[in-house]
Amino acid sequence: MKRAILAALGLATSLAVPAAAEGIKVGLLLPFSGVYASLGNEIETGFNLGLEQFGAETGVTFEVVREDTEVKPPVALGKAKKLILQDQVDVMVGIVSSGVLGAVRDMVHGASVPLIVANAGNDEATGASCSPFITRMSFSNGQINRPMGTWMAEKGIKKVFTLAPDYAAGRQMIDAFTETFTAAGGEIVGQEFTPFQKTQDFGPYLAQAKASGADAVYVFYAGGEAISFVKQYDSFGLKAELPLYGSGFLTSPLYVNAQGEAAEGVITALHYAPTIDSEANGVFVAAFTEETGRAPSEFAVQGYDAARALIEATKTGANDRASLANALRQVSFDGPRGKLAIDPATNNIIQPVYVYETVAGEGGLTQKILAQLPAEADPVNGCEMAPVSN
Amino acid sequence: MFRHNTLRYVALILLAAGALFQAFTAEYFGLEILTEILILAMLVLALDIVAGFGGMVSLCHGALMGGGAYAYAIFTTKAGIAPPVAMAGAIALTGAAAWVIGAIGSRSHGIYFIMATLAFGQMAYSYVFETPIFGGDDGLGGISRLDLSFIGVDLNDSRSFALFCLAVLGTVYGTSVVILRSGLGRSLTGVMHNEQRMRALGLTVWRVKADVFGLSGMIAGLAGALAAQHIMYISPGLLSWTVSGEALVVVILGGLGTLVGPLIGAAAFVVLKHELSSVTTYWHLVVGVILIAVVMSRANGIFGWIEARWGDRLDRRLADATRKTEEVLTDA
Amino acid sequence: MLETRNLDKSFGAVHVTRNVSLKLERGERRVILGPNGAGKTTLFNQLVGELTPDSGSVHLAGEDVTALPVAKRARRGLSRSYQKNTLFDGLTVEENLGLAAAVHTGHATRLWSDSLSKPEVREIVGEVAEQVKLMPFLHAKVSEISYGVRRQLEVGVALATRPLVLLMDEPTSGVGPEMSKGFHDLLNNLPRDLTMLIIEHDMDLAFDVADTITVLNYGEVVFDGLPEKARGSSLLKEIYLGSWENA
Amino acid sequence: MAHDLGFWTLQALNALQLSMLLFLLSIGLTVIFGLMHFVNLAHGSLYALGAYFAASLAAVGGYWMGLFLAPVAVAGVGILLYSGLIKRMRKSGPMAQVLVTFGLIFVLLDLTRIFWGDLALAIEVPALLDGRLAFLGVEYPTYRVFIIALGLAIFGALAFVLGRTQIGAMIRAGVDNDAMAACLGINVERLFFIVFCVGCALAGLAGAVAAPLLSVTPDMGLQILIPTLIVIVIGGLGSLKGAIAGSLIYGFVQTFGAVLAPQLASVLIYALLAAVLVIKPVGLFPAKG
Repeated sequence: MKRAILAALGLATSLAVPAAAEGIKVGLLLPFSGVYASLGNEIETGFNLGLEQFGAETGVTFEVVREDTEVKPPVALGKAKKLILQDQVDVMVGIVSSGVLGAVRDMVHGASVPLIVANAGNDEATGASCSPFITRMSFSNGQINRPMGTWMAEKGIKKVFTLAPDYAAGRQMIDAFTETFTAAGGEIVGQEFTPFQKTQDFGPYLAQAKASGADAVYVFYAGGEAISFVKQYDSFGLKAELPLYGSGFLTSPLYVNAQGEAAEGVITALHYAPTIDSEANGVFVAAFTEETGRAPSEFAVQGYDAARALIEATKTGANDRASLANALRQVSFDGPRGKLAIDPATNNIIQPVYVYETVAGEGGLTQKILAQLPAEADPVNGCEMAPVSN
Repeated sequence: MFRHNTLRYVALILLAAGALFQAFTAEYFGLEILTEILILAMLVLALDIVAGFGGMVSLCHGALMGGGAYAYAIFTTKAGIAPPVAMAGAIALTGAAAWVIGAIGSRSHGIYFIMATLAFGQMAYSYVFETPIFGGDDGLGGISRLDLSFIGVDLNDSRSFALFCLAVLGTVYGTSVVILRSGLGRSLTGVMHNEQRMRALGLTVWRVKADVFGLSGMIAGLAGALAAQHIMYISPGLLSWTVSGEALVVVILGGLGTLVGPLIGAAAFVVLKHELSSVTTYWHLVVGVILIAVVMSRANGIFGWIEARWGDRLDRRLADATRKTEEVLTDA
Repeated sequence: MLETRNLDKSFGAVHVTRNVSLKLERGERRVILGPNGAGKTTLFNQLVGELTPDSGSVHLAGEDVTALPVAKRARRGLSRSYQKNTLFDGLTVEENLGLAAAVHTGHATRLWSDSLSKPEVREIVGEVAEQVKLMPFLHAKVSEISYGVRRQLEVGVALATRPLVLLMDEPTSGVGPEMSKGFHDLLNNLPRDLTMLIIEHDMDLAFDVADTITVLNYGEVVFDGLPEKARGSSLLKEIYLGSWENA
Repeated sequence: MAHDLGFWTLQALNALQLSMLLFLLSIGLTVIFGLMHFVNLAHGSLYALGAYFAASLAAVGGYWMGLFLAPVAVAGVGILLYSGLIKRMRKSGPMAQVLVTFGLIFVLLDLTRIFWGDLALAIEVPALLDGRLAFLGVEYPTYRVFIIALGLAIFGALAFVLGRTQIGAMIRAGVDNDAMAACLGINVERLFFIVFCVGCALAGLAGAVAAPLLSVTPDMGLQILIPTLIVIVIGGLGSLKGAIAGSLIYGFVQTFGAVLAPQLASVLIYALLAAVLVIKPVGLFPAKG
């Protein structure tokens, strides 16, 4: 298989290792158009901020080539090939959608180019189809939902109705929650998956949730769907009788103000909230706010930490594809999110998860942290990795 | 009925020369773009056959191509069928699907036909999007290319693959010309000009439409199977109606019903898209403005415009020259 | 050869065909006369299947074809021309005839060979072009020939399906009297075994070709018989010419 | 899951609410088609523009200002489009017009991105329409009741205008046969212009009404386009009756499909459309026979 891919890349004949220079060429592969354009911009802003902030700590300089994935896996794969073969980048950073990550996975693995994942959370990327070249600095779908099942059960919630868009990420998030929630004695009284990116009116599903006899509703939605969902949930008057919980993308700082009052009181769990009280986060929030005029989101911090991880890796002297891949796997630092490390078994990030409630603050909605749940490594999920040989 | 004139031959030779030059000199990304153009060219040829010569403006050709891509991917990765057989299967499948769509749509005309094809295309899109075996929104990967090592060609090499696609496109073009010049092709043109009369002459009109739509669907399916092999990864976006819309834009930009024009359109569109998207993320805006400008100019696309200006003149001069030569020869 | 039995058709309150029964023998040349709005073209449309009658039946060569669609009736030998030119405008005269001949010979749906290059198609095209005097125009496009020649082609296309029965809807419509005469000579020279039903507006011209005459008025057959009798019929003159003058 | 009557009432209201939103969009599109014989594919983009105008205006002068002025603003865009593009395309045939409006989709989509950015916007529901109403044994969001009422009111008003007024008679004559209408001394060009602007205003109104319910994103126009086209094709192009019937069919099939057969919900509506086209190729209630 690997031979075939290498051959397909034309690498078999031209396995030229990029000339080792003091500069490192970074391919930034993000959506700048399409439904996730705002996420791509947020990550890029964070990434550039990270380079600015920590760039002085390393001797190398970075040259960034950015490519637009348009959130289309085939387009993204074409762009990734271009970055690897034509631009000969040393490392790639980015990838928002899991579909795109799935598409480029074999490619980066086959070409032995290190990739720092700055968003896409599909569990397999650091599970069954993990790669020593793919290091994830964002999150995995299971990771951010698993602790919430236990936490909600401990809070005395017995019956939950779940809702999520019908695609791989939606199912993984809900499955992870369901697993720990039922293990802790909870019961799932109803589960619906709504057509992904085609559902604008959640009315029919909300009526089902209401009729299900649940104590609470647990959902995963993001972007435009999250805005519509939270507003419609509130307009049906469900928030009072049926508290709304979810993974934190539901009330991301990126668009929580579009949800307005409807988002107040929603309790969600995520690996980052801009109100985390730490020095590192203070610095990051201040820098980001100065740049954009608003609080950073989890996407921004993922870009920021991806840049930081890259710089940390170069500090070890890594300067080409293989050495960077090795160094990235051993990165650990204290960032805005708290203490971060890479799990050597899967290359996934290990990070704390924060449970927060969206509340009214001075300048709009803000996040009140209710609990910090300890960092846990994901299960290995069939990941087998050979070390990268230099 | 399709006719070649001098201008069309000249354009074809120039296009082929350009493609060959690119195929032998370009680097990796240039080859990728070339292959993208060649595959899009097959799709727009398929669309031009039905829209330009049969008046059937289809908004499901993207879905047909996507169907071919998915069929090939499923056959090879899930069912373990050998790539050549899988390709044939994918082509047969999309051909059959297109035949049914053509048969059902044969009673509808104009905007209703467009809407009917849109409905079928979107139906396929939704089905693929929501069926787990197709990988949903994430798509399918691990698609392998045809193995031509028995004739010493390694299609995993970008250059070989581009040349292979060029050869396939040449065959498709030749086949299209044969189809359009056949009895069926003539009848199709007759139906486009005057459906009522063709029926009164005893032609089973719906069969002609369905047959041609089926053939066109086979070409779209072939383009899809090649697209799947090219990218080696597919996602439901391939089946979206906007792909069909873009294909239609290419046909119109190039010149509806000229067969050569859409080829030029495909090349222009892909190059424009890549050049613009490297400059701005708002490249759709520019493409939209160009489309509006071309349509408003009332020319039949780029090639139609050239043909209207120089096509006849070129033919007349050539005819004059031939006559003179003949006169000289007979005198002597 | 062609027969209708009690054909009846209404559009809402308008009764366009009233209990029409006609019978054409093989080789018979019948002209249908009648004022504007008498239901002549509507009758044609029912004969070829473009309209479905409310009641009654159509028989072709002894078989009931009432339930058959247009194309199937045509393939059984029923061909028609239209009052308004219904040609393939972008194509040449030869291609127009060729399309019809290809349908008749079964080459119209063949995938790998050009129908126009087939000898049997070429033979029909040549014959028909001779019959309707189109030889000089074979390679001209429809848009390049005169109106009168187009009327000839209109009939030629219908003839090129080699029909048993040829229905012609005012073949001389819009052509001057001089040309009309030539047109009728042309019709008279067609093979004697071809059954023809012709709608004609001008009575005098009708007598040039007709073996028999049918007169329609308000969708009803008011006269059916030999031309000599029609010429003398005062009833006919009153109805036909009366409405003619009023029109 | 067994459900009580209240559940089904709630779902019926949801279906009705979706239908009314689609009706506001489809009526403009279908009458423009009936009169001018072309399908304005950019109709969805005008809906998105309506939502964006409403969001911007609401930020300045509150919800009601957005609701009333957004349709006016979109009608203004309609005037520009009509005099700049559509009018010149009158004689170019339907295909060219469809393509011009397809190009417009691209242009308008990127223009909204340039002016308003990629981030989703939102409008707050005004205090008057906030909260819920209790009736028929269920509690239903007031704003959704408002949408249903507004849709019905517009339907009533249009039925009156088309059926009982002189301009309505002119429009009906134009839909029936525009050459004839011109002969009768109707200024057809002027009629086209008015109908086009009103159609655009209704699309803008639909956008402004939908904005507080959904989120305002650049691709909302593209998302709504296909459902709107399905509505008018099922209903039959050019008729008010067709638009309302198509909207109701779509709303109910979509809503109850999601509840009763979630796996089939999205394929269901396309299958229905295909079935309609097979049985009645011109839709259920076409304007012309």
